[in-house]
Amino acid sequence: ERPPIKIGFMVPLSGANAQNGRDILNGFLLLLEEAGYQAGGRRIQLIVEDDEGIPAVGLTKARKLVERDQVHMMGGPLLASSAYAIAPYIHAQQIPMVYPVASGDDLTQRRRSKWIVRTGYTSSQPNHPFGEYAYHTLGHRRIATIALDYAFGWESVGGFERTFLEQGGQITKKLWVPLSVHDFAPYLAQVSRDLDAVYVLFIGRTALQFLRQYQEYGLKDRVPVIGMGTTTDEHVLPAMGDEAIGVTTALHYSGALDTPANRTFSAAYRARFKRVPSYYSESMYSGGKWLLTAIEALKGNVENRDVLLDAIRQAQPTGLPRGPVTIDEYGNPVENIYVRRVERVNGVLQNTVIATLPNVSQFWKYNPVDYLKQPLYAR
Amino acid sequence: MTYLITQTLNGLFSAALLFLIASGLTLAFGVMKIVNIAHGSFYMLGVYIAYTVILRTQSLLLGAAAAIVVVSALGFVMQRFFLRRFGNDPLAQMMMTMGFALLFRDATLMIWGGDPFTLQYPGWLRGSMEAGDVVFPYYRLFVIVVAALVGVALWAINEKTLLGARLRATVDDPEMASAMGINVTLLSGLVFAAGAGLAAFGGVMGGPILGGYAGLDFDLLPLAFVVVIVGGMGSLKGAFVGSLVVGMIDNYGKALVPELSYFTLFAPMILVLALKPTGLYGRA
Amino acid sequence: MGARRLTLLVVLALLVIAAPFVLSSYWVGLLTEVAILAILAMSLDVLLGYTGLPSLGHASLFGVAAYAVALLSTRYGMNFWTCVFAGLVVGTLASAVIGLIVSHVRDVYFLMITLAIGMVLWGLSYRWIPVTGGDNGLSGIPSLEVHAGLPFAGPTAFYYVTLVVFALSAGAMVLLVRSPFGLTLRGIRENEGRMKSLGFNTWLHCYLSFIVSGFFASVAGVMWAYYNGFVSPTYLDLTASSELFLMVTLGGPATLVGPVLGAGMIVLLKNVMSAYTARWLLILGTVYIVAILTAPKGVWNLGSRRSA
Amino acid sequence: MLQITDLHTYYGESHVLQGVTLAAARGTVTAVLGRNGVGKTTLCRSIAGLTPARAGAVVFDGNDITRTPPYRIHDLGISLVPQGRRIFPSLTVQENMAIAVNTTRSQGWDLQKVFAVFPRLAERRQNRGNELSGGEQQMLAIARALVARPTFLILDEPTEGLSPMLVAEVAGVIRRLKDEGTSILLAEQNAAFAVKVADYVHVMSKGVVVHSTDPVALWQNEEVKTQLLGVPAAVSPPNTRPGT
Amino acid sequence: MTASSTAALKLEQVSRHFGGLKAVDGVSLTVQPGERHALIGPNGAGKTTLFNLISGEFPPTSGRVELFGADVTKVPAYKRAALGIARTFQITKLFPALTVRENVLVACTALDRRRLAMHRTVASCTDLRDAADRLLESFGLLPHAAETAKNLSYGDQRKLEVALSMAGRPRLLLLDEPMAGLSAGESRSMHELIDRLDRSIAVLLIEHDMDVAFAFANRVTVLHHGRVLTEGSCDEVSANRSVQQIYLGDAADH
Ligand SMILES: Nc1ncnc2c1ncn2[C@@H]1O[C@H](COP(=O)(O)OP(=O)(O)OP(=O)(O)O)[C@@H](O)[C@H]1O
Ligand SMILES: Nc1ncnc2c1ncn2[C@@H]1O[C@H](COP(=O)(O)OP(=O)(O)OP(=O)(O)O)[C@@H](O)[C@H]1O
Ligand SMILES: [Mg+2]
Ligand SMILES: [Mg+2]
Repeated sequence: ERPPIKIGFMVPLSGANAQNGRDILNGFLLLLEEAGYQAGGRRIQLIVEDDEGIPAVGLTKARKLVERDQVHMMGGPLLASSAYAIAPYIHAQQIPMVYPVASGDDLTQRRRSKWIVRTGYTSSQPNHPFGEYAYHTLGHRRIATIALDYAFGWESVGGFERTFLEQGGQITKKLWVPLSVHDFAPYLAQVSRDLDAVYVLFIGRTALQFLRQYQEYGLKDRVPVIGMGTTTDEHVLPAMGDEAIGVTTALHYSGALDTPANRTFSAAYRARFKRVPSYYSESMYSGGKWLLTAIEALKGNVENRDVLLDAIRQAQPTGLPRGPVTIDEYGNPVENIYVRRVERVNGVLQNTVIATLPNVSQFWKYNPVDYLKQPLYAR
Repeated sequence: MTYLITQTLNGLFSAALLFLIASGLTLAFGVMKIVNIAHGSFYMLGVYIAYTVILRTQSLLLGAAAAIVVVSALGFVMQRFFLRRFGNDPLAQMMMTMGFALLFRDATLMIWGGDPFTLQYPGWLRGSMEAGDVVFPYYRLFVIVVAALVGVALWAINEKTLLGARLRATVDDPEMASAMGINVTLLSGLVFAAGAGLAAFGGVMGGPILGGYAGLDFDLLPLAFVVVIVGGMGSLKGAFVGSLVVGMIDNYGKALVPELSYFTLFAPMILVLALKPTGLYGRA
Repeated sequence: MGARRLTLLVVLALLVIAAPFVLSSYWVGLLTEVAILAILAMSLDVLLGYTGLPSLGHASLFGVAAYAVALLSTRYGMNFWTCVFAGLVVGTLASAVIGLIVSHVRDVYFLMITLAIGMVLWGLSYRWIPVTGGDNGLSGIPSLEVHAGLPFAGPTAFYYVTLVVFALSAGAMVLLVRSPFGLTLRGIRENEGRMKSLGFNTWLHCYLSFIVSGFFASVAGVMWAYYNGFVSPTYLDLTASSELFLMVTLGGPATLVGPVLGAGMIVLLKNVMSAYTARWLLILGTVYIVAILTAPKGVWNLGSRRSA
Repeated sequence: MLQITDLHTYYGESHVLQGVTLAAARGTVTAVLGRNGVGKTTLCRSIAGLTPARAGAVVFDGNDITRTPPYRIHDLGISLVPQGRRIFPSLTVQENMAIAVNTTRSQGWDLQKVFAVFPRLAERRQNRGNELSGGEQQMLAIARALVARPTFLILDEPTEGLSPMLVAEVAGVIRRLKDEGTSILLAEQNAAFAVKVADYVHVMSKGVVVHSTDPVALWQNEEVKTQLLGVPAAVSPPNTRPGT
Repeated sequence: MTASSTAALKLEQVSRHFGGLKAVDGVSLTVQPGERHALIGPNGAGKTTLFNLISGEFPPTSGRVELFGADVTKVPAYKRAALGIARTFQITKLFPALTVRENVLVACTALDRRRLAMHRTVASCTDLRDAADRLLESFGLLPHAAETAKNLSYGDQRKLEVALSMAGRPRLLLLDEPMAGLSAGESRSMHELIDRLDRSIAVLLIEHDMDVAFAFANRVTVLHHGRVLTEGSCDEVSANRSVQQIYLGDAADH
C-alpha cells in the first residue's frame, strides 16, 4: 500500500469571502467523494487551509502545505491578489497547482508560471466576445459602464471596451465604484436615461444592492443592464427579486446550462449541499478533474513533479459541467462563453443561456505574441 | 437643479442611516466610555435576525421587533457579565468588544452562511416619488423621517429628563453616581442594551437597501465611528451633525470627484480632528 | 522584572536561537513571522502602552516602508542597502508627516484619526495603481539573502538575520522606554495637563514618540517585504492594524515583552488552529474574551500588580 | 442608629481598616479624627458601600448593610459628602442636585433652603460643575447630600477649601440638621472645627480607633492632640464660635 | 532698571470672563523676587482663575501678564514654566499610575536638558534620582517612594502635589491652598517647608486659613468678585473693615 497522495487546497473560509471559498471547496469535495478519494490506485488525502483572502496569509498557508504537509499538488485560491502573491513561491518550489477561480489576466499572461495551470478563466476572456455580441446581437451602440474599482473590474471592462469599440460602439462614461460602497445612489444619479445599456460588474452583496437600487431609482425599465456574469451568479441569484430579470451577462458557466453533464452535476451538488451550484462550485469540481485525470494517467506515481506537471497540462478531462475545455500553452483554458439572461422559471430565477460562443481563448482573436506586448487592461 | 435636489436627498438618506447606526454607538460611549467594536455586529445581527423572523412569519413588524429585542438582550448580557468588570479600564473593554465582534462574525457565518440577502420593502413604501426629473424612492424618504424622529426622541430624553441627567452623572463619575442612589449597574446595562437595540433597528431600516452579508459588521463600523468622531464622542448633537456632514460630503464627493471616492469618507474626519482634536461637539 | 521572569526570558531566548536545529523550515518560517511582527507590535507599544496614544492605523506605517522597498527593488532594481535605507527613511518620513497631524489628538480621537489615516493610505495603495500595482500589489522582491549578497541563503539564514534585527530593535526600544524621554511619555499618558504646567512641550514628546514608533514599524515593514517577497494593500488595512492592536493589548501594554508574547500567541494560535478547524475565528474570539477576563492588563502582567 | 463592629477593609492587598468599632446614635454628631492616611475616608466609603468591608459589620437601623450596593444604601437614607468634592463636572449645579433629590421623605431640605444657605450656588445654578471654583464645588457637594434628605449624613472633610465665613455656615448647617434629628458622621482634619460641632469624638490611628471621648475632654488631652492629631500644643481651645 | 529689580510677576489690568461672569476683572498685581505674597478672598472670588492666567492654563480676555520682565500674555504654559514659574493645583493633579518617585522624577526632568534623551536609562542619571529623593525626603514621602501615587492617602497626595511643583527649582511659585486636606500636624510641617524655601523664590499663596496666610506673607491681596478689594501688609489688611466683612462675614451678608 503506497502512502496517500496529498493535495493541498486553500481558499478563504473565514471573513467576507468565506461563502465563495466554501462553494469552491464543496465542488472539490463532491468530485473527490465521487472518486471515492481514490485515483491511480492511491488514496487521496485533501488538506484544506483557510487563506482568509489575505495574500500574506495565503503565502504562509502555501508554505505550510508545501513544507510541513509536503503536498504533491495544490488547488486554490479565490482571489487574484492571493494568487499573484503565492505564484513566485509555487514557482520556486515547483509544485503543480491549479487555479480554479482567480482570474487576474496576467496570471497566465505576462507573469505566468509553468507550474500554475488555470482551469477557470481570465477576467477579460468572457468579455471579448461579449463586447461584439452586445454590439451586433443586442444592438447596443451607446453604453456606460459601472464596475467595482479593482483589477477584476478593470480587466473585465477593459476586455469588453476593446471589442465593443472596435465594432464601432461608444462608451459614454466609465464609473468606478470602490468596494466599500453600499449606497450606489451617487453613481446611479449619473446614469443618463438615453443610453442603450449599462455594462456592470459586481459581485456578491454589491450585485444584490446595485440591482435593487437600480430598480429603486426607476432605471430598470429605461436602461437595460448587461454585464459580467458574476453580477447574477448563482451565489447571489436566489437572494434577488424581480429587479434581476432581464439582466444579460457573459460567463463560462451557467447553473441553468442545459447539458446532461451539468444536469447531473447540478443534481448531485444540490443533493449533497442543499444549494444551487454557482460557477464557484463548478470551478473546483472541474479543476479537480485535471488533477485526478493526471493521477490516473500516471497510475498514482506523482512523485516526479515534472512528469506530474506535464500530465496535468496534458490532461483532457471530459464531461465537465461547463462543456469542453482545452488548456492553451500559456496554461489557460480555451472554453465556451455563455451569454445568459436572468429569467424566472417555475418561480425561481435562473441564468438562461441565450447564446453559446464556442472555444474562446484568453487572447480572443488576437495574436498572442502581439497581445502580450500591449499593457494589461487598467482603469 | 434636478441633480442638486437628487444628490441632496441622497445625502440626507445617507445621513439618516448613518445617524441611526451612530447614535447607539455614541450613547454607549457617552455613558460608559466604551469604544464598542461590536457595534457593527449588533447592526449585522439585527438584519440577520429580522431576516430569519420575516422568512418564517412574513411580518416585517415582527421581524423588526424580534431583532431589537434579541440584540438588546445580547447587549445587556454582554455589558452585565463581561464589560462591567472593566469599568475603569476602557482598553480592556474595547478589547472585549473586539473579541465579541470576532465571535459574532464567525457565529453569523456559521448560522446563516455567507450568502448576501436583502430585506423586503414594506408593501406601502414600494415605488418612488417622481417630481419632474427627480426620482426618489419612498422608502428612503421614510428612513429620513424615522431617523429624524429617533433623533428628537433621544435628544429630549437626554437633555430634558432626569434620566438624562442621571445618565450623564454616571458618565462623569460612576462611583459617585451610585452613592447618589443611582443603580449604575442596571442603568449601564440598559443603556448599552439600548445602544445595541438602536444598532439593530438601524440594521432593520437599512435592510431593504444594504441587506445583510458576511463582512457587513466591519464594513459599517468605521462609518459609525467616522460620524461619531466628527461630531464628538458621546454627544448626541454631534452624532446628528456628524452624520449630516459625513453623509453630504460622502455623497457629493463620490458624485462630483469620483476619483477621490476612497477618500471622501475619511479625509473630512482627518480635517476636522486636525483642526479640532475632540470633534465638532466633543469635550476633552 | 522579577528573577523568575528573567529566567523565563533567558530560556526563551536560548530556545529561539536553537530553534532551526530542531524545527522544520515551516516552523522556522512561522517564528520569523513572529519575530517581525513582534518588532511591529513593540513599536506600537511605545505609542499605545507608554505614551497612551492608541493607534489603529499603525500597520499603514509598516506598509509604507514595505512598499518603498518593493517599489525600489522591483521597478528600479536598486541595490539592497538603498532599498533598506529608503524603506526606513520613507516610513519614518511618513510618520513624521502624519505625526504633525495627529500629535495633538488624544484618546479615542487618536484611535480614530489614525484609523482614518490608515484607511487613506490603504486607499492610496489601492488606487495609485501605476506605483503600487493596485489590489494585486507588487511582487518579485528579491530574497534578502541574495539581495544583500550574503554567503548563505534560505529560511534559516533569513531567520537569523531577523533575530539580529529583532534583538537590536528590542534593545533600542527597551532603552528608550527606560530613558528620561520614556518617563516623560508615561507622564503624558498619566496626566498631560500637569506635564504642560511642569514645563513640557507635550506635543513635541508625542510627536517624537510617534516618529520613533514609526521608525521601528518601518524596520518591521522592510523585513516583512523581504520575507514575503511581495507587498499588497492588505499590509495597510484595518484588519492588519487591529490584529496588531490585539497583539499588544493581549500580551500586555507598556511592557514591551507583552507585545512579543502577543505576536507569538496570535500567529501560532491562528496557524495551528486553522489547520484543524474552519471555525478558528470563533475560537480566537473566545480566546480573546477569556484572556481579557483572566488577564485584563495582558498576559505578561498576569500575577504582577505593578503595571509600569 | 449606626453600629460598626470590627470592620476590616482592604484596597487590593493593603489592609487599611484593621478592626474599627464605633457607634453613632440618632440625632448626634460623631466625629472621626486622625492624621492623614489613617483610614477616615476608607471608613466613610465602607459605610456608604463604595469600598465594602471584607470582614465585620455595618448595621444601620437594624439592617446589615455591609455588602449592600451603594445605591441601596443611599435609598435607606445615608448620604455621603465625599472627600475631594466629586461633583459631576458635566451636569449643571441644578442637575447635580436634581439627581440626588429625594421625594419619598416628605420633610427636609429642598433647593430653596439650600440656596438660602449657599446663595453663591443659586447664582451659578446653570453653570456646569467643572466651571465652579473649588469652594463652590464643596458647597455643591454638601448641598447635593442635603437635598437627598438623609437620616444619616456622612461628611468627609466638608470644610476643605471653604472660606472662614463658609466654614461657620457649615457648622450652622450641621447644628440645624442635628436639631432636625439627622445623625451625622464627620471625618475631619480640622480638629478645631470638629470639636466645635461634635457630640462625641473618635480618634483613629493606622486603621483602628485608638481613642474615644467627648470633645471637651479631647481638647484638654494634650497628649492625644499632639501625638494623634498633630495639633500644636500652643493652640488655645476654641472659645469663640464665629458665624451663625 | 537692573535685572534684580525686575518684578517676578506683573499683572496689568488682566481680566477673564466666562460668558457673562467676570471671574477676574481688571486685576493689577506685582510680585517682587523673593516676596511672600498671599492671595485671599471668599470662595469664587477668582483666585484660582488668576493663577490659571499667570501659569498660562488659558489666556486672559484682556490685559497683560509679565514674568521676570518678559511679556508672556500669549505664551503657552510649558514655556512659562521654563521661565521659572511653577504651580500646584487646588484639585490634585498627579500621575496616578506612576510611583511616587517617578512622579517626582518626571517633574525633575521637566527643565533638564535630558528630558529628550533616549539613549540612556533614567536609573543611570544618578543626579536626577538624588534630587528626586531629596525632595521626597523633605516632604516625608520617601517611605512611600515606591508606591503608586493613586494609592496614597489624600493628604499624602496633597504633599506630592506640592513636591512636584518644587522639583523644577522655580523662581516664582504659585501655591493653591497647599494645606487643604492636611492634618494639623502635616499642615504645620508643610508650612515650615514653604517657610524654609530659598529666600530668592517669590511665592504667591492662596489660603483660606488667615492665620497661616498672615504668618507666611509679607503682603496680602484680597480679591472679591474678581477685583482687588485691597492690597497691603498683613496688618493693614487684617485691620480692613470690609475684609473682615466679606471674609469672616461677621453679621453682614454681601
Ligand atoms: N485606592 C487605594 N488603593 C490602595 N491604597 C489606598 C487607596 N486609597 C487609600 N489607600 C491607602 O489607605 C490608607 C487610608 O487612606 P484614607 O484615604 O482612608 O485616609 P484618610 O484618613 O482619609 O486620610 P486623609 O486625611 O489624607 O484623607 C492610606 O494609607 C492610603 O495610602
Ligand atoms: N471654566 C469656567 N466657566 C465658567 N465659570 C467659571 C469657570 N472657571 C471658574 N468660573 C467661575 O469663576 C469664579 C471664580 O472662580 P475661581 O476658581 O477663580 O475662584 P476661587 O477664588 O479660586 O474660589 P475658591 O476659593 O472657592 O477656590 C467662580 O464663580 C467660578 O464659578
Ligand atoms: Mg480622607
Ligand atoms: Mg480656588
